[in-house]
Amino acid sequence: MKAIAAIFVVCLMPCAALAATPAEIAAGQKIAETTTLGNCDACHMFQGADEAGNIGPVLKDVRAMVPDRKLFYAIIYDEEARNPQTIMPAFGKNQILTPKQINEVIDFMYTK
Amino acid sequence: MTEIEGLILSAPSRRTVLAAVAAGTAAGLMRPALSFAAAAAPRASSYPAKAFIQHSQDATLQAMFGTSSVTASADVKMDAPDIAENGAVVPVSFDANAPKVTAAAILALDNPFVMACAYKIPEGTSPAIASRIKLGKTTKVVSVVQSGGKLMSASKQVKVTLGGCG
Amino acid sequence: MAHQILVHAMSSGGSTTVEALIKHPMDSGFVKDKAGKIIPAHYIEVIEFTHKGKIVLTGYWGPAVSKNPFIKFSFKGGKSGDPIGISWVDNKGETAATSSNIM
Amino acid sequence: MKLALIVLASLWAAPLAQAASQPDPAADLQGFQGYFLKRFPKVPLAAYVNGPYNFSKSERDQWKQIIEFPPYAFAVADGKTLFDTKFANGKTYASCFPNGGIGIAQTYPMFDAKTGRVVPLGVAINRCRVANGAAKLSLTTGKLADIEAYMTSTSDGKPIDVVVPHDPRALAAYQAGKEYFYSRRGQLNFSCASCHVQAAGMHLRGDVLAPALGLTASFPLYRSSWGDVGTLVRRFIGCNKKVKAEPEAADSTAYRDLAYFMTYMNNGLPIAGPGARP
Repeated sequence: MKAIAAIFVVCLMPCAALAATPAEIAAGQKIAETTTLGNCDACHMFQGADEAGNIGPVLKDVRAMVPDRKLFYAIIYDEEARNPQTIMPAFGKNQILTPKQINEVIDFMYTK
Repeated sequence: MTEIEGLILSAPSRRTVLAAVAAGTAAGLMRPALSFAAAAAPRASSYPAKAFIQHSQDATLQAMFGTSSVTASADVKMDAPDIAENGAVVPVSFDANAPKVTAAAILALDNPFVMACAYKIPEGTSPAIASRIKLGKTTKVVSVVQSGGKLMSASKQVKVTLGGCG
Repeated sequence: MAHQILVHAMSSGGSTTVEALIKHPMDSGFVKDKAGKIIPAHYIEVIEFTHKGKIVLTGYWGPAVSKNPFIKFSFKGGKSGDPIGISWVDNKGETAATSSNIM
Repeated sequence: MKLALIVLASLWAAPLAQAASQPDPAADLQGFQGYFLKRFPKVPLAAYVNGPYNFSKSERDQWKQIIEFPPYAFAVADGKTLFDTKFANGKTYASCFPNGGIGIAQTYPMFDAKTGRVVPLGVAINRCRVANGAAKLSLTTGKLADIEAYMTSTSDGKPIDVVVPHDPRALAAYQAGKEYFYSRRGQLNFSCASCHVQAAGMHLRGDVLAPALGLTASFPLYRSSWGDVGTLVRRFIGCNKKVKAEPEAADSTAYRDLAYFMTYMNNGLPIAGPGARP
C-alpha cells in the first residue's frame, strides 16, 4: 500500500523521470536494514526500523528533507566531501554499495 | 543522548566477590572440584529430557508437568530486561507468592527448544530463583510455577537486537 | 582448571541465600566454530544443591542456559559453618561436585 | 539535516582543537576530560569507568545483575593460580614487577627508557615469561588475559597513573597513539574518536557507544559476545575489523602507542577491571 502511494507521489513530481517500482523500493529497504550493506538503521531512526540508533538524523519526511535526488545521492556516496566532520561512511566512494543500490536506498527512503 | 546519574565505582558485591577470589580464601571459592567427593553426582536419570526437546509451550508443559493448563497470575513476579544487552546472557528471575510451590520452569517461546530450565523446589526453599539464559531472538519469556499441583505463570517480551556494526 | 564451581552462601534472618557460578561451556549445539563446524551440544542437565546432605534445590538445565551458569536462590534455615554441597552431571556424563560452608 | 550535521561537527571539534605542533599530554588530558564532563554534566568523572551504563538504565540494570557474581570471576581465580605458579627456574611473576606485581596495574602502559618503547601490562607479562625461560603467550585472550585480570583486580579502585616522561621517544609514542586515535580508517572510514568521542553515549542500533573517557579502565573485559575475558588489544583488533580496516599485530607499536594515549587520557580515574560488557 505504502509502496503504491509512493509511486503516485513520485509520478506527481515533475523532476522524476521514472517512478520507483515496488521491487526497487523493497530492494532499497533490504539494503537499508541489512547490517553488511546499508545498515542505515544502525544510526538513523526511520519508520519500520527495529531498534534503530540515534547517531544520525531521524529520517522522516525524507522528500522534504532532501528534495534534490542528486544531493541525496551525493550524501550517501560520500558525505565527507560535503561535511568533513561527518561520521557517515562513504557508501559509494568506499564501494560498500553500488550506484544501483544507492538509488534503491533513495527510492526506499523517499517513502519515509 | 540521555545520560543518567553516574554510577560511581562498582557494586559492593562485585568487590566482595573479587576480593574473595583474589584472596582465594572465602568459603568454597575456586576449589577445583573433580577430585572433591563432598557431594555425590546427581542422578542423570531424573532429567526430564522430553520436556527439553519440545517446540511449543503446551508440549513443553505437558512433558514437564503432565498438564498444559496454565493461568497467568499476578502472584508470579518475573524480572527480565525489555531489551537484552546480549542474547547470550539474559538475567531472568521469578518470585512466586504462592503456597506449596513444588516446581518451576522458564520457557523462551521462540528459542529452538522452548524449555530453558526447570527446578524442583522442596519444602523450605523459596520459590524465587535467578539465573541467566540464552535467547536466540526476540521472544516471550514465561516463568511457570507449580503451586498445589496447578500451574501459574508470568510472562514478558524480551527484545534481542543485532549488534551495531553487523 | 576445568569444572570449577564458585559458591557464596550467606545466612541472615533465618534463611540462607546461595549464589553459584559454574564453569561450563553450555554449548547449545546450534553454534558453529570458526571452521564452520557445529560445536556439539555440551550442557549441564542436572544440578543439585544440598544443605547438610538434604537437597534444597534440583535444577534441570537445557542448552539455553548461559555459558558459565549463574544461579541464586534461598532456603529457610542454615547457619554459619553449615556445609552446602553442589554437584552436577552433564549430557556427556561428566560430573563435578564441591562443598563449601555458609558464611 | 544540515543543522543537525553542523551541531555534530561543533561537538566534535573540541578534543581535536589542539592540533599539536609540540605534544602536550597534560593539556590534552585536561581538554579531553573537560570535554566529556561538559557534554555529560550528570556523569561524574569516576563514573566514566562504567562506560555505557551511564547512558542506558536498562543496560545498567542487567549489568548490575551480572556483576553480582561476575562472569570474569573464573579468569581472576585462574589468573591468580597462574600468577603464583613457579617458572621452571623457581621464580614467579612477582619477581618481575614492583611490589611483587600487586596493586600496580594502574601504572601501565609504561614507557621503557631502555628500549624506548611503550610496554602495556600484557607485554610486561610476556617479557617476564621470556626472562624466566617461558614462551610468550597470546596478548589477546586466554592465560595472559587471566593473569592480567588477576593483576588488575589487585588494583581495583586505584587511580590510573600513566606517566609520559620528558623523553622525546615517549612524547613521540604518545603523539603517535593520539594520531592513531583520531585517524579515520577502514572501508567504513571511522576513527576511534568517531564512535567513542563524537558518537559517545549514543545508540548504535541497540548498543550504547562507550565514551573514550574511562574506556580502558575496565579492561581486561568479559564480553558476553566473546564468552570469555579479552584484553584491550583484543578489542582494538575487533574494532579495526568492525570498521573493515586491517587490524595491526597484537604486539605492534601502533597498538602499544594507542593504549598509551587512551590510558593516559584516563589518568585519575579508578581502575575498574576486570569488567563486564555485552
